Amino acid sequence: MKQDNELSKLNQSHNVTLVEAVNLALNRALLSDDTVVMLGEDIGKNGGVFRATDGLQKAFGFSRVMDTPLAETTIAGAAIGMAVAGLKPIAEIQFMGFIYATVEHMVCHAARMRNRTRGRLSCPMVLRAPFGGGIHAPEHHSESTEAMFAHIPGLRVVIPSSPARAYGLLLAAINNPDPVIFLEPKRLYRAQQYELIDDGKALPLDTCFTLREGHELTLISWGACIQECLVVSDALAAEVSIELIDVATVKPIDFATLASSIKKTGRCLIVHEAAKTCGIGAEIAAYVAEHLMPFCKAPVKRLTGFDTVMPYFRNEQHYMISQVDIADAVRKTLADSF
Amino acid sequence: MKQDNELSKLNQSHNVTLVEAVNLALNRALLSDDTVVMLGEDIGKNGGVFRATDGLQKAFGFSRVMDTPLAETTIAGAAIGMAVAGLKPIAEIQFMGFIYATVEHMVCHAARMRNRTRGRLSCPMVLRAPFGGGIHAPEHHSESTEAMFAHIPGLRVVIPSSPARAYGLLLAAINNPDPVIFLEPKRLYRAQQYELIDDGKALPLDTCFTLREGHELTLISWGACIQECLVVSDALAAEVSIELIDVATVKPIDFATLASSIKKTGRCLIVHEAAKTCGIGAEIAAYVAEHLMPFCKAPVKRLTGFDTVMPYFRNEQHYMISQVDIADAVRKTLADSF
Amino acid sequence: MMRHDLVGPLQYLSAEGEVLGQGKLAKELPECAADEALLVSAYRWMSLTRAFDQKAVALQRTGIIGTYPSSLGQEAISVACGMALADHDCFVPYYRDHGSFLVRGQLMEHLLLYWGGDERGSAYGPRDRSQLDMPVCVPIATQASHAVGIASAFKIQQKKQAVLCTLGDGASSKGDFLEALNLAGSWHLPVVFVINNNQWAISVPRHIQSGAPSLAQKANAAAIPNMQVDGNDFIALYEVLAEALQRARKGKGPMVVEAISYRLGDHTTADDASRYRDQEEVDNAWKNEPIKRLQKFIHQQGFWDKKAEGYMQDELQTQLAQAVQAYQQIAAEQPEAMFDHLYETWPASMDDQVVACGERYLRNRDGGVL
Amino acid sequence: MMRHDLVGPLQYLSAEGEVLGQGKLAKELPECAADEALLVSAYRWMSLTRAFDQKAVALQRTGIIGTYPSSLGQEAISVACGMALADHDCFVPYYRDHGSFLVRGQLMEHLLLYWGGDERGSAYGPRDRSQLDMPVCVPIATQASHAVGIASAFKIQQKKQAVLCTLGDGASSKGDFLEALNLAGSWHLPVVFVINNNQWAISVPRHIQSGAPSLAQKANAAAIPNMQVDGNDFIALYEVLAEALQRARKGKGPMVVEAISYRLGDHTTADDASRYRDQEEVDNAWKNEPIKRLQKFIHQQGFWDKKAEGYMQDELQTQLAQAVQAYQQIAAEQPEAMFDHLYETWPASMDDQVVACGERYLRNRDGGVL
Ligand SMILES: Cc1ncc(C[n+]2csc(CCOP(=O)(O)OP(=O)(O)O)c2C)c(N)n1
Ligand SMILES: Cc1ncc(C[n+]2csc(CCOP(=O)(O)OP(=O)(O)O)c2C)c(N)n1
Ligand SMILES: [Mg+2]
Ligand SMILES: [Mg+2]
Repeated sequence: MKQDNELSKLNQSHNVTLVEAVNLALNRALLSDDTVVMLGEDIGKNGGVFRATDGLQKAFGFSRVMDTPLAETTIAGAAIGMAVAGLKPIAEIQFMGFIYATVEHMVCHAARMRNRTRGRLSCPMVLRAPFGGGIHAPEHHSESTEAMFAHIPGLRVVIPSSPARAYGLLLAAINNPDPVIFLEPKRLYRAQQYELIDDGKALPLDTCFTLREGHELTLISWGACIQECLVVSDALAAEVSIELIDVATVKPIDFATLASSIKKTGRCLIVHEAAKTCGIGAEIAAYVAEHLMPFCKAPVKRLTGFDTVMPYFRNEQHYMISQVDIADAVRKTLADSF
Repeated sequence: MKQDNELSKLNQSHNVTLVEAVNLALNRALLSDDTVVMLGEDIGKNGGVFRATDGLQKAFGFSRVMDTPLAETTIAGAAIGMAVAGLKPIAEIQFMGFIYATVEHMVCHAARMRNRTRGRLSCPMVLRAPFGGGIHAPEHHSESTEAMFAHIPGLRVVIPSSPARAYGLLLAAINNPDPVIFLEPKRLYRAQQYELIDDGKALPLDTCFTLREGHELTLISWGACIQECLVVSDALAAEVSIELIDVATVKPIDFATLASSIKKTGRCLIVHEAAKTCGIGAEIAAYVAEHLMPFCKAPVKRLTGFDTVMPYFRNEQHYMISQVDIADAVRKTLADSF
Repeated sequence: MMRHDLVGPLQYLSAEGEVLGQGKLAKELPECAADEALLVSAYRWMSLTRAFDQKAVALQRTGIIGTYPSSLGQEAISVACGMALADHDCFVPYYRDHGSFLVRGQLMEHLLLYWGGDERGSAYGPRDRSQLDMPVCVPIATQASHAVGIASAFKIQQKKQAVLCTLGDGASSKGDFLEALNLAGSWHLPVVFVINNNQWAISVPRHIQSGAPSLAQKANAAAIPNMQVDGNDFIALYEVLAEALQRARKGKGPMVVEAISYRLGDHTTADDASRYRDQEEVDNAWKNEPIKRLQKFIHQQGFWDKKAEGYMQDELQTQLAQAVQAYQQIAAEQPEAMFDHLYETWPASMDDQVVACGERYLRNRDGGVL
Repeated sequence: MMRHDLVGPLQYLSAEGEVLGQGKLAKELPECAADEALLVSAYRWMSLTRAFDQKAVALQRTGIIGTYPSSLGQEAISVACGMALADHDCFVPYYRDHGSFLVRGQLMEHLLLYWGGDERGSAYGPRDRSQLDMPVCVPIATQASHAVGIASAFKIQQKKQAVLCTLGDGASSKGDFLEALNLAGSWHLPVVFVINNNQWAISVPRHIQSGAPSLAQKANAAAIPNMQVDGNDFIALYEVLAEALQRARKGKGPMVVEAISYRLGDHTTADDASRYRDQEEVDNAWKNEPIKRLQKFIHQQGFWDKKAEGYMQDELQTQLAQAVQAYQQIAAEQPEAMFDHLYETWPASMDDQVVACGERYLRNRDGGVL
């Protein structure tokens, strides 16, 4: 371990953006665990197209931070091999829109290696990808298809929504002995700065984070939409008492936390950018339909992306969900109370 | 067009299994439309590992029924090119467990070609695959991941549950000007024989089929589970009046039919073999939670596969859904009435 | 008469536009080198491509279009592809083929429309509307699979048409391309693959993409004829591509051409190449850039002079100005347009989403209020 | 001393076990051909493999195991792979490598367990428990990606260990393999790919898989040394694989070996090859089968005789009988076992599914009643 590494900012406090928090967590993991390696396109000298891996190859060398040929199938498949062989690979897919070539390996192997061998082999890998829209990007650079992976048994899907959670959840994903798909809301990469202490402390997976307490409506979201949800929760505070929950680990979902909140508030609004049909929102709403109907004071509401291809950026805003849309959905849910 | 084709059994009535109905529909399509072509692994001389394409290469030649190298990515990608170029390709994936290498092409191109070019180009292709468990098959031969594709805007996902619907829906899928994922419940391939007239008549897509009328509980399913649902609906007829609906087109879902039934019965049980989280059942249950709560006389119930890797065949039955399980879920739903 | 025995890339002209090998011109050069009309129009197209790239980069800087991938230094490749194609052939591009699009008759305002984030940029296609050139393809190498599909359609339809598919050096690492080569070889398809080896895949240098000395040799896996060509030498490129396409149309099967070039600009306007490569390397590459080379040659041949150059440059600028104006006059689509071409047969169950889309638009139109 | 200049597959023995080329044995044959212990144990392993295949097919017919892919006729390849591997190397198989598994020290009852539909068949691994041989891989060619990942882990960990990855002729068409070759070449990885070219991919003949005369030449795309070997000639296979693995361990990079064989049986017990290939072709292929060839050679060398043969056959049958008995005594797992190894850190939210699984079991245990 290079303890003398200039990048080491251990236990110091930093004012960082979400993408800088990702960089800190990666640096911390590489420093503290020799078995951690990274692979992906442009993650070396270029530091990733969003600079998430900035400086890491310089600090840890090519054998720890590997630029790959342009081949996502192999990035995922080789990471699986590395994980089986005792490393903890962190593979980067440059944008979620290019993650589809990894599906066969993630579904057939990453998700099954432990089960297939009854624990003889395992696959402690992280597949990172920036996801979501709203950054005026070209075609295929705005995908939110977390639900495709959430449907797959054996995978975990984790999505941070702040620098602190990016840091703590990424460390947790790297330490987790099973495969984790870690999706970073690129719209938030540079949105705000937060104080963060690089203490190497991981946050818990499989747990929701309650960001605002309230008793009239449970507002459920994850990823970039959390920022709009926070604004709306505060702006409407006088009008309605909102409990805002960041699901964070969208597979497996921490239903206990969601259920106790909905039992309390009796109302539930789920907000996500991804297409509606079979999204994570469907699973949460279905859970309510199965287990919480007697507690419901209003219909469950989903405010989601449409079941259409996200428009190119000129009309992208017509697809995206705004604070206004969320506030409107909150009010509608209250108005529709039984 | 080879009108003299020996395979031509036009307008005759046949007593056929589901896989034979698929074969009849493919033969009919190849006969009546020169632009229809097929490609896949082992679909030629061997007639497909399930014989769905039996005799077709002999009758129509290699240029209409093409054996491909072993490369699913290319099977899907080349089919897209053929479709853009004016053919109507029907690509076969040997088992749904091997469909994952096609995801990038189906999501990024098949689903988007029309939208991307504002109608200048389109992608009238069918991607066929046998799916589902219960045939004592090796690892990866029992997948039911229809929800992964149902989540994707621009795709249609169609699943027959009888020889008649296999014939009529496959013809509809082939005629449809957009891409269709056509999943064939292999457990039913040879389950029963039905009278079928090879009249070339397509059935409607985007429409549910109500197989039993009833007023106390709406039983919703698709694919192989429909057979158990039929048995249970009849067996419990004295006990409870079940309305059984075969969703058939699981994307886009015909909610109008489902809603009017649930409004009538006030109870809804969804049965599917696929893993529970973010399955098609979640979308249907979510729809109820959003729009039909006031009509519900009982909680929505999902009886599904578990969120785990399907066990190898020795313990497969512990994962599969039986008539007994369905009957039990029906009774529980009634018992749980508010 | 193509030189398959060749060691190293085929090249006729030096960086200075001098004929290599000094023998009698007629002997040394292929026919096309004597075709004044061809070379002059090639020179015009290459000049237009460069001017268009410069303009597009400027428009991105001022927020009038979005992220843009300049083809600076690779104009000979895209123009040679466009000119070697017959109207009825099919062009399957990636995203750095602006020159080919222009030669194929696509309008500059439509190219700007695409890079300006409007789907209608891909709605018009080439001059020959009957032809189905594919749109820009962003997912790397996936276009190669479509190319073999279209080629096999041509074969099935017994059309004497060929497909030309472009890709980058990075793309040559992706399975889609490698599988497509295998199918092209196995089914003997009328398709020509052109690898624009511009030495970089964003920040990843050529040597990381493959341990092989050439990218053309990837075709050996499928026993497909292949060769390297100097991507800055229009004459060499045109000769090779025209013959490769002719072979394909005649049913003689596929071919792979590696065009050796250099990406003189950033990967896109979103990239900063100075992070990962030395300016010195770029400066050296400038010495081989393709436009100056062809210009000097047509000068020497008496096909071109200062006056013509002056006229042309003015003309290009006028064309560009008009195109930009035309582009800026195209109003955005309605919000609901996102549903118009999703399905040809509309599913009634999606009506409410169209309504919701309209409501969302009205709600947010003027910024909206919480 | 490997013959890279070779035209056609490397072969030392004729189908009749005669030394080709007639010169003095020492001159003609590699060292291993004089290694009595090696050849005798190879012959035993190959004989055991064939006996195991026969038994497994019989067990499938009587419903005691499920669908099974016999390696009939390909025993020399799987046994040579197993014997060339050092304990600390890593074996990355596909699904037709029973011989390799046996040589690596996996128990026959565990192989039967896997093909009997029980995950525990992959739970035990090779003799050297410290080694991480991969389990049977069903999704074609995906194991090639894992192989390069493991090889690069060995390189990063500075272990002098190699990876041997097997695949079929059909698998050589899939992008995973082609991309993996490219990475192996680019990163100079310690991995050896062995293509068991048994001429068929279920019903698809070799010539449809690729237009290339050899499959070994796919490695040319990545500039990886490659050669064809007679897959029925154990001596040739062992020499080549042992040397290739040694090269890899020494950091000299990857290699691709195409072993030319023939699938004498059906693809699996679920297949009926008579639908798509002529018996005559199969009969001819039988003349080249590998076991008889090696047997004749070790006879001639005085390493083996009728008596030894008799002993061995009896011994194999006893071993097999014991293995089948052991397999049949292994009770199925509990229903809830389907959750035991899904996640190492168990998500509480899934508890209710475990309960539901137990209830589903009880409900259906005795057929259940409606
Ligand atoms: C499948 C996929 N992966 C990653 C990307 C992101 N990306 C866009 S361009 C590019 C580099 C392509 O390099 P090359 O093929 O050499 O073409 P060039 O841009 O140099 O012309 C990458 C990695 C993508 N568009 N598609
Ligand atoms: C990705 C994938 N596609 C299809 C299949 C179905 N399948 C199983 S074996 C096989 C043929 C494989 O042939 P080859 O690679 O030559 O190996 P062999 O069985 O001949 O040893 C096919 C198509 C699969 N298992 N995986
Ligand atoms: Mg490049
Ligand atoms: Mg084979």
